[in-house]
Amino acid sequence: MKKILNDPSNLVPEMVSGMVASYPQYIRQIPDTLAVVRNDRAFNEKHAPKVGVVSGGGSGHEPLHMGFVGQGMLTAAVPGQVFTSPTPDQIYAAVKAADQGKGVLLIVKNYSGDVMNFDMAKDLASIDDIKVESIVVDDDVAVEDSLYTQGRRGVAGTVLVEKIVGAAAEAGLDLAALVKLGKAVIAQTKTIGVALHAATVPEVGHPGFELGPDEMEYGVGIHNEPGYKREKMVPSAALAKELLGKIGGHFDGGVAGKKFTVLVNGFGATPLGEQFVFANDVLEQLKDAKADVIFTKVGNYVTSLDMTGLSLTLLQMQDDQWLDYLNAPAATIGWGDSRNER
Amino acid sequence: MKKILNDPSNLVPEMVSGMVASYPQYIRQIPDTLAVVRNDRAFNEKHAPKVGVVSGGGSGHEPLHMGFVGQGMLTAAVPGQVFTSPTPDQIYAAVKAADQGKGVLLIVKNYSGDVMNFDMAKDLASIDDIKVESIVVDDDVAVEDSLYTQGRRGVAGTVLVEKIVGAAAEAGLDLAALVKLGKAVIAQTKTIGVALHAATVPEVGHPGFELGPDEMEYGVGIHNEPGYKREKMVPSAALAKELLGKIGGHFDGGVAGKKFTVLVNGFGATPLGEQFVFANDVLEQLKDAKADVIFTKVGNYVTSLDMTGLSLTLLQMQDDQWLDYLNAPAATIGWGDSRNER
Amino acid sequence: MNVEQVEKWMTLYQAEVEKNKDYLSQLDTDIGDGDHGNNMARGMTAVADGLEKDKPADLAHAFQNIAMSLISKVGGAAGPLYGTAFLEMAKAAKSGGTDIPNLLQVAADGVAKRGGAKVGDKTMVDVWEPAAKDAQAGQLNDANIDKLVDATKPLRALKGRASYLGERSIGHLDPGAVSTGMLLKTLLQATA
Amino acid sequence: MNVEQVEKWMTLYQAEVEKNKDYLSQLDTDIGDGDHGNNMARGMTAVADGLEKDKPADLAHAFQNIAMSLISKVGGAAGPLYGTAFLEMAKAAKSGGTDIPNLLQVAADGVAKRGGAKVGDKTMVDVWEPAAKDAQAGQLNDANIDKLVDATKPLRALKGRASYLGERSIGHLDPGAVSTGMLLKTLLQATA
Ligand SMILES: Nc1ncnc2c1ncn2[C@@H]1O[C@H](COP(=O)(O)OP(=O)(O)O)[C@@H](O)[C@H]1O
Ligand SMILES: Nc1ncnc2c1ncn2[C@@H]1O[C@H](COP(=O)(O)OP(=O)(O)O)[C@@H](O)[C@H]1O
Ligand SMILES: [Mg+2]
Ligand SMILES: [Mg+2]
Ligand SMILES: [Mg+2]
Ligand SMILES: [Mg+2]
Repeated sequence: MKKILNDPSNLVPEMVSGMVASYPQYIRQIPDTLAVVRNDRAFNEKHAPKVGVVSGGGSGHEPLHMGFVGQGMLTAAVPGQVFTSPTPDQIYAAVKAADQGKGVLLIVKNYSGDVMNFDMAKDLASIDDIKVESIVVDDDVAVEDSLYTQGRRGVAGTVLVEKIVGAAAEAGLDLAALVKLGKAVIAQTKTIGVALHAATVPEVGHPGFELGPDEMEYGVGIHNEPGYKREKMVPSAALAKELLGKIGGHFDGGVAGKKFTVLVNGFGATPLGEQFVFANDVLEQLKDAKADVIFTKVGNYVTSLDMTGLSLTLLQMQDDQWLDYLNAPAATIGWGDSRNER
Repeated sequence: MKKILNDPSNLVPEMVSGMVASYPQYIRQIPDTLAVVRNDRAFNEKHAPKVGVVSGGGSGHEPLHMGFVGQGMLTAAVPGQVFTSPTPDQIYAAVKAADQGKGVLLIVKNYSGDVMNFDMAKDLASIDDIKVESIVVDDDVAVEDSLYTQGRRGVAGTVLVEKIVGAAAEAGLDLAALVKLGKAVIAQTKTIGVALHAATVPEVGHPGFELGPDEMEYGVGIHNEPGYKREKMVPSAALAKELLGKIGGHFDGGVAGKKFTVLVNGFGATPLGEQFVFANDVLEQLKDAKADVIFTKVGNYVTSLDMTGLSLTLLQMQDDQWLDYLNAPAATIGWGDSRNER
Repeated sequence: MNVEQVEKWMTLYQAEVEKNKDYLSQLDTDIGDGDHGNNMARGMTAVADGLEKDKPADLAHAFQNIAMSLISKVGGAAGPLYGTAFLEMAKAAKSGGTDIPNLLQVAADGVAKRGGAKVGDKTMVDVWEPAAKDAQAGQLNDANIDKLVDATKPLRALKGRASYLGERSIGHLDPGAVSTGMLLKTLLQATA
Repeated sequence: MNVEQVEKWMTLYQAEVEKNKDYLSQLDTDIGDGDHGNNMARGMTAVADGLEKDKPADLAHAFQNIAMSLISKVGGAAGPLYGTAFLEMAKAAKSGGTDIPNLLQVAADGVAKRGGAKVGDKTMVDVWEPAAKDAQAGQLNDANIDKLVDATKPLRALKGRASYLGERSIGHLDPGAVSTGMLLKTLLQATA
């Protein structure tokens, strides 16, 4: 394992400290925690109270979630250890820091650990009379869904949910409206990922699984969870076809004539150039399928340490307002420039 | 070699096509070339003519340069083949597309090939009476400089030059003033890089050099150029000390009491979390050295395909105006949010 | 149960977890994300520190102290689950229910409720629930515990991270069931 | 020289470059960025296409045609350098200087000017300049060309990408010198 680190078990605190030291215009650390909260003037000086939006989860997915804290997106974020859900006390501290008297919305990725820890934090906050609601992102269609199972994982689509809900909170929507919006967006968000090389958790020291020199894992999770099949590498266009086929099947009646946001998300060690080659194939094929792509993002948003690979997310844009929320300004480390009007 | 590509020799055209298809709000392709030019309304409708700022170079360093085209930064960018300078005809086309009647500034990285190809493009443009000037970025202090040699390479510091000069052009500075500003900024920009794993050029198919499982190459270039020494891996804090020592020596009288911009730049396969751990060490050590860091960027800006490693850039901020230029808005794919006021 | 027994229990369990850290993480690598051993080891170090720093006056406070360490240091799924188990035992102890069968039953119910899992879902609930019943029947012993743990192997996971594997989760022990088995065996040792 | 000879020259050189593509890139891997073989092969394919598509009427246009292909397809350092060489030969041919010694001299001067390199800087100039002199002295032959190419080996590079290596560039052939040697040898074959 070759990594630029000091003590691997100290990765998270040092990373958080590096983030707040590098970008104090966006975030600061909540005392006695690893969590971060907005540090801009509008927030610090309580210009106009809004619903707080808080997310979090295991570390190793940077810029998610801390890189999306800032005016127009998340109010606070809570990192756990690498690939390990944060604990309720940390989440609770973030909820308290994010609350402006209008309640707090938790954006949780659908993993047992995350769901339980966020639930316990909600219990803690209820004692302080902070209104807390949560929505659970489960966009990974590589996984079978059923009433009797855990359901689908939350993966790269989370960043789109955070952007839309964050912008809506900034626009002044109340807690109930945000819950409704978040659930509607999640229902239209479908992701699937592929790995060329698994991630190495620093404290483990070797990749989570081994792939042959010409193999690819289809449907991989963002914590090295195995996917639905392992096959020989195919060219980018064939990969785009496979993933679009899998995802498209989850939109009733297919993709034709519908409006979409497309997210091509690098897993951490995939060059941006390759991501654009893949995006090119995806956008061409969607055009051929008569789908209407109205917003696109390509880059590393929800990573998996040093995993090589990428995921494709389609979000069916059921409401014109959603595009406005995607295009609204967001002063964060990771979302990028927001003047995305076409 | 595992890469998400179709035909490796087609990487650049497909990547360019993916970029313009994904982000038409920022860029469009110049017909019959691989070059891209601004596509925003202010530019297309010729709201207020400014000096055009054009850069380019071999591909494989994305988001550099095409990811920095947009209002407030570059006017056009010209990609060559992977790690190969673009040709004069392509650069000339970009100059013509970028010219708004106020002349064009070329930002060139200091490689023989780039310098010669941009020079030939300048000759071509002179026939059309377009005023063209160029500045050459040579920030890589891993390389010895001397009057009799090629001098230093242009590496990650290029993005800071492009941001400052691009913002100044947007602010209305004329060509002569931009040349002066660019040269002043370049003189204060010092970078040094380290690799944990070399990059694999798709058409070559194997890494440019091999490092042992615990080795690091100090002073590596962004095209697999070997550096000044190869040694055992050290912790992040020791690495920060080594690089700061090397770079700091290039500022007369050291870093104490001076204002700096710090850029920690990932080479393509280095997780953002590790970059922040390293940034944390750098910022702590600079604080201990009584240097005053007034602007920081951490992320993948000038990559080297799938190289693992990072570079550190220090830019001594000799003029308060430079910070305003860094903080000015830039509507691009790669620079990120610009509301960086502290 | 009394405070001394609880302390002995935790000392034995911490040693057991430390010894089996890599084994637990390996089980979790096969059908999860490979961190269960590290999570539990980190948690038990915190438990030992917590009991050291803040000597518990009574059984309820001992359990509460342990619960807080687990909840705030383990993270992942195991943190809230084990944390809830000890929190429920703290509540029961407070209201006087300090006998082991009763404690195990409230703990098992708490775990099942927190995780929403039923027996047969291939989680630690597969050990907690029947073990509590065994205890009530005076049948809680190492052999029975091993049986419960081993019984998770042929199951298909329906809850937790392993459920994402579907069919592929079959044929592996559930890591949380294994660490629960260890917890119960060290309980027997500490109270023997 | 005449148009037929130029076409034959380019055909021979393309074959030679194609045959030695990996060798040239390997030389460039040692002290550069490993693309010289690919650059030259891409360029010579374009040269062949260009001569095919637009049959040159005279020597000046043949050289111009070749120069444009090289300039617009090779990129890197080699593109402008070889492109300039042929552009200068085109200019000379236009004003009637079609003898080989004269053509090589203007080409060599053009390369040196474009790159700002002098003999001894460990670049292709180390072959171009003395080879032009050899031609004027009627001494241009394979043995002398090889000598010039080999002489780049012990030098320390002062221009081009290899210069970033400093001392470490010593002991390697310069890739551009090697490809220039091939260009000159195939010229001899084509005009023999
Ligand atoms: N919903 C659930 N109900 C009960 N137990 C669960 C549930 N989800 C997970 N578990 C238990 O937690 C164990 C995994 O714990 P751990 O690896 O520490 O957490 P994580 O899965 O978050 O990495 C599983 O082996 C299983 O026994
Ligand atoms: N400034 C220069 N003057 C003359 N020749 C040069 C100069 N720079 C590079 N060269 C030649 O170009 C060759 C490298 O060409 P190539 O690998 O195609 O370009 P690049 O270095 O841009 O990758 C070198 O071996 C050298 O002979
Ligand atoms: Mg985990
Ligand atoms: Mg090159
Ligand atoms: Mg786990
Ligand atoms: Mg080269």
